[in-house]
Amino acid sequence: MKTHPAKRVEITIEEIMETRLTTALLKADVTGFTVLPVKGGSGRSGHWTRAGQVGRAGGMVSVVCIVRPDRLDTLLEAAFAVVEPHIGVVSVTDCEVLRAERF
Amino acid sequence: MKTHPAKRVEITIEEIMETRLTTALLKADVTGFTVLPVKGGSGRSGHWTRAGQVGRAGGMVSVVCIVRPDRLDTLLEAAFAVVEPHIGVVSVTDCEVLRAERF
Amino acid sequence: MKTHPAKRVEITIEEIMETRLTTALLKADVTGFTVLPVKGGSGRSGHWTRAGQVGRAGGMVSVVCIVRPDRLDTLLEAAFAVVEPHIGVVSVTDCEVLRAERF
Amino acid sequence: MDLIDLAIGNLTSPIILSFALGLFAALARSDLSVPEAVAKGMSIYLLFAIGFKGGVAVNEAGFSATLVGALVAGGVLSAALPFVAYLMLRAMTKLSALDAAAVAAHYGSISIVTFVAGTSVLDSAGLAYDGWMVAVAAVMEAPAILSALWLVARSGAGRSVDGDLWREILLNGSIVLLIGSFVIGWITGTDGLTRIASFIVSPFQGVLCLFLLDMGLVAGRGLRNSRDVLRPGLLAFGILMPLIGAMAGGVAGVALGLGTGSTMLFMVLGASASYIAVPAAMRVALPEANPSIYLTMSLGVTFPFNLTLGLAIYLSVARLITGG
Amino acid sequence: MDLIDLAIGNLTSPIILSFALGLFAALARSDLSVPEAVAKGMSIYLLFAIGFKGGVAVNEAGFSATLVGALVAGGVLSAALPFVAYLMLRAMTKLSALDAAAVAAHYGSISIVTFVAGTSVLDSAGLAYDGWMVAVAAVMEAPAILSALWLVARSGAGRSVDGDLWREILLNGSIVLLIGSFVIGWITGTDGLTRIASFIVSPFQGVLCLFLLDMGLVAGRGLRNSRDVLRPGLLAFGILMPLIGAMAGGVAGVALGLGTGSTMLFMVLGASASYIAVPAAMRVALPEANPSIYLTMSLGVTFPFNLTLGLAIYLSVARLITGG
Amino acid sequence: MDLIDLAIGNLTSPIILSFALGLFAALARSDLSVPEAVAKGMSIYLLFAIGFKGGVAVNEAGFSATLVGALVAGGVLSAALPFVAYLMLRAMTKLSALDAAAVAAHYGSISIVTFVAGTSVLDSAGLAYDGWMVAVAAVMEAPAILSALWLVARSGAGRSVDGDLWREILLNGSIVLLIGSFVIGWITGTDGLTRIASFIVSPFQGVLCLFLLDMGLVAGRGLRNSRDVLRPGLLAFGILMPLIGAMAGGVAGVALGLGTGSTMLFMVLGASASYIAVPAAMRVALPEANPSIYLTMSLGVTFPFNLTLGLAIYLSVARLITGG
Ligand SMILES: Nc1ncnc2c1ncn2[C@@H]1O[C@H](COP(=O)(O)O)[C@@H](O)[C@H]1O
Ligand SMILES: Nc1ncnc2c1ncn2[C@@H]1O[C@H](COP(=O)(O)O)[C@@H](O)[C@H]1O
Ligand SMILES: Nc1ncnc2c1ncn2[C@@H]1O[C@H](COP(=O)(O)O)[C@@H](O)[C@H]1O
Ligand code: NA
Ligand code: NA
Ligand code: NA
Repeated sequence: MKTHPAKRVEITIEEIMETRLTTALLKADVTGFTVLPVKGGSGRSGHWTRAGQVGRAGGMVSVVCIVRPDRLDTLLEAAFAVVEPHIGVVSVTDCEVLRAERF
Repeated sequence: MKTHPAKRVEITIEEIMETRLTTALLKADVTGFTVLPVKGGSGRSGHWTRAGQVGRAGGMVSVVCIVRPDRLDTLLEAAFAVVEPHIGVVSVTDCEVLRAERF
Repeated sequence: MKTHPAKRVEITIEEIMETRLTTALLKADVTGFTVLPVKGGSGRSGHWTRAGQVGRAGGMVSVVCIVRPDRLDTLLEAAFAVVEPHIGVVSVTDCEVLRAERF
Repeated sequence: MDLIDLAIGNLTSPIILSFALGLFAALARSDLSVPEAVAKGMSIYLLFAIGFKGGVAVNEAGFSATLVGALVAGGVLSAALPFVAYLMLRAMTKLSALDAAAVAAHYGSISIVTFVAGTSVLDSAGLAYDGWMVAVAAVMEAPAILSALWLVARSGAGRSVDGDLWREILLNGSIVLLIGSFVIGWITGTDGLTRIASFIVSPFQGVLCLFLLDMGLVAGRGLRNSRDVLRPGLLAFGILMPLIGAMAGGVAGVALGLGTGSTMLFMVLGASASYIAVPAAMRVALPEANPSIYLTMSLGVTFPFNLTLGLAIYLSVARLITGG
Repeated sequence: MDLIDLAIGNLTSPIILSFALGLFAALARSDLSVPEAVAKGMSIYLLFAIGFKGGVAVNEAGFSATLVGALVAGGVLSAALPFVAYLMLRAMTKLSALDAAAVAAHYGSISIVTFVAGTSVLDSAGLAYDGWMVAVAAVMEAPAILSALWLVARSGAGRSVDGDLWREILLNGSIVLLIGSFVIGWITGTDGLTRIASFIVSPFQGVLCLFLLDMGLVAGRGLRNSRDVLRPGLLAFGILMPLIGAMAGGVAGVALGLGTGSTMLFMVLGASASYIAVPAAMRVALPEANPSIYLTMSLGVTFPFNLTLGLAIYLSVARLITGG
Repeated sequence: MDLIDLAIGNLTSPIILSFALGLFAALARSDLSVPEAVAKGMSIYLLFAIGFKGGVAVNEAGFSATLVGALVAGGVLSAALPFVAYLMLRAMTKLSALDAAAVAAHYGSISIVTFVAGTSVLDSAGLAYDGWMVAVAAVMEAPAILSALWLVARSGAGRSVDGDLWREILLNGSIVLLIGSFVIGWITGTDGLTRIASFIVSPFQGVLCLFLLDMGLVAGRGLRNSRDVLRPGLLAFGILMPLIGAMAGGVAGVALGLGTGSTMLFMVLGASASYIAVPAAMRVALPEANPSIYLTMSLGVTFPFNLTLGLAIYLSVARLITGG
């Protein structure tokens, strides 16, 4: 089938920062994204798991955005401003999408 | 280690369509996939979150299929037939897999 | 923005093997990873869903590791030793990351 | 006076205040939220309890011709109301035929939580009602969907209802659980009830509070995200339609010779709009319809209206027309 | 007659009907489902409650030599039954040695929900049982796993049991919670029970209903996905083996001089097959064994059999052999 | 003797033993775990119940000047304690200014579960307390955060508190739920309580047991992962600081002329350290501070100390200083 090149950006960030990140994305006109729950993980700030946690301080979420290649830089700048002082990981992958008109 | 090229297809679709999609995939002989829960998201049809939702109308899931490159088109066609009138996103990434005989 | 090449490894493995896998990763000095919950899936060992399950025998998790390209082989070897006799899928994608010093 | 007293009594009950708290928290953008799994767990509990208790009541009171009449009347009401709603929507709003049909389906069907809140108002007022009204509720879930699909099919849009969709509509989780627990209650009767009463009877009102807290949160979040949907015409429909549905339910109740309590519940069923079964069916069958319209109408407008003012009105009217 | 009455009484109890509802919903492919977190929450509740009540009973009745004897007998039974099961499976079915050993492990171990359902049948019948039978249940969880691993090791397959696996087997969540709450109940006694009785005693049967609804859903889904696994030989084994296990449990009960209630529970423990602890252990230790075989057997065949017919049979037999 | 008896009585209560069980299971690396959704559900239940009951008590006892005084005193205490904590941390440990301020915020704020455990100790001792102490608890959640941010701002680090952060602090879920249900209880009074008492009163202690089991699991997991954080200086602080906070609370209680029960609760509020609201605020406002330090201190050291020994000490002292 006919596919179109795009970029898949995956931002793993603290759950408490989720709204700030998505607000920043929407402000930068990145209106399409999907938020995945995260069960646990490990990084420089140690090992953690969501099990039994009541508070929101301990968790992360993974925000996946698929964008047209020419929108990538806007997205990364918006995301970076939020993520910068925080823990979290931003990765970008090349991908192909169906229905390019949606992006 | 020895790896083999494959395609990673990620289909984000409404939860109510999950069974229809997976049935279509199985019918097209795509028997390997993993379904990830989705917490929330945003798109042309607005912003949503799973929090506190009782019904299934409001949510999405993300179906990840890894297939041999030559099976990609079959997969996309099967998926597209289900996704087409619905909201949702289909993306394809090149990847490498271990244990190619499994795909 | 300035990005740096890296590898995104996604290991879908039985939930009961999660600790063994992450222990193996940490031993191989792969200290950064994120564990995503999985809702269901299908493979050669059949179709399954997490819904209503009390035990841990039935589920899987998806472990995502982003590593510097030169660390890939160490990671794959560590992961493979755990995954090998088990069901599960390992895939590797090229990606770009911000803040390369973190990896 | 009676009506105002009733309304105030209702508005200051823990369950309505819990709903208000949720609504406030969401509108004030507090991060308060009930986990999805807990909300679903509470909904399973409520459906199981309400179904079971209904079944036990039938076991005790026995099967009656009125029950059959009520089931038929419920089915007819559910199938008919979408036509009324559709015509009103086309007249009062600018919704497309598709969106109008989708919204109409919700108003023919029912909201089981509104029903439960209605029984709770009756309990406070010391009024009895027939246990099998819960079976009427179950019967009213689906027919409205078919009417709406027929409305759409007539206009050439929409997709055909395949076997899978039929199954999804008729065997959706809440119908199966409600009817299933009704049957279990029917079979086991008072004996069965005694064994699990301290689970399904005593804590019921409390669970309902927390569930309504969650409904308030979800409704508030929906309203925040869909403010622009709420044009005056739609808003007026969202308040007028339940009154019409209640009237129809009241007529059915009186025609069947039901008591005040059951007549009031029939009005509540007519007045309430689905927010679980129908939205899911619409997503599958009418993917082109805009979900934020029908969800906002059902959960953001009509549900709060019924809960806060509607229930008091319906009870007053039911008393009037049944002489209760 | 007694047996048939018992069976009918059992079959029409809310808990069994709830299980049947779940089974029906899953087989009819309804979308009814209990969230994983809620199912786990209920299982934690049930383990905590049953363990606690058992501990309180021991606190009251005091420690006895019989208790020690029962613990030992339970351990031996759990370790021995897999050998019987293995031989039967090799004779009756075409399972490989590996798969046979994996299935056998499940039948030596126990299902705590079956145990709980057994106590519920006893309660209905007005029969007492020793509180510490729950400790026997805990003791019987693990030994069967070791027997199965030994069976596999003998044939050269399988992997060695490392420290991690030992810990996982002996400290798995349900054992720790069951024994832990047993000890808490033992320490706090009736005083402690009074404080939390309206949480762990009164709503217990009701929670059990919803939990069994979920078990029915899971079992039904499993059966749908694994129909082809169910060859006649396996099916026969799934019904024969619990009867043999029950017999062994009954012999232990009589030998120890237990009362009718406790003897019946010993039979239930012998008859029941694990569906939580053992499957997890098998996945780690015998990854090459086919999970759909052992899960289908344990949850899809033996669990429903025990629940519906088994319990009534075991109670009748227990009455007979203890003269109760 | 009194103190020792109290301590033993407390240590052998089901709730403390449940906490100990969780701690043991986590430290022994059992896979026992409570799903996140269930833990959150229980926390919503506890907040709702405790708030509601407090409101009902105020409805009955009426509004009093003492209540206002207590609210003010609570706010001042919460704002002041972080300064004490900060100075102590800088003197006793090698924490950076940033980390010290973050930890200090936790100790000015409060832990509602410790408060609830305190009321449970009072109930066992047959001592009354003022229902509005729960409002004092709510008031004490946030001021400490502002003090800590001020401490950081003074040293030039940290970020400015924007509107979003203000809202997150003041409208965080637990504050909204606690105050909201307090208001609901206040409005509905004993009438409302009667309707939901079998949900929010009777099962309360039991839910608290399971919740503390989970807290034990989480605390134990935290301790395992952050052993290296626990230098002697920090450990000493984690035990000394609650005693100082309790003292301050006790002074406030006596100054306001509160009874023994309320004074003890004021001490508990002073002594307890936040583990929900403050950590979340710190993550947003002071992302450079090390979370494992403040979480380990609050949940791993001070919470267990308060629960096991602290409560008994505070009650003894409260009796002494109020002559109760
Ligand atoms: N290399 C990585 N790959 C995947 N996820 C990571 C990686 N590094 C960190 N993370 C995630 O980000 C969280 C915070 O990382 P850190 O800031 O390194 O503590 C971790 O707990 C993981 O969930
Ligand atoms: N560009 C995108 N990247 C990632 N997820 C998306 C994107 N667009 C849409 N989605 C997901 O698909 C859902 C429906 O999208 P839409 O059809 O645009 O409303 C959204 O709520 C998101 O979860
Ligand atoms: N090709 C695939 N793509 C994505 N996930 C897969 C694939 N194959 C298997 N899986 C996942 O791995 C699990 C076990 O696979 P299997 O070992 O083939 O039974 C499945 O239930 C899926 O969750
Ligand atoms: Na209606
Ligand atoms: Na057994
Ligand atoms: Na404090």
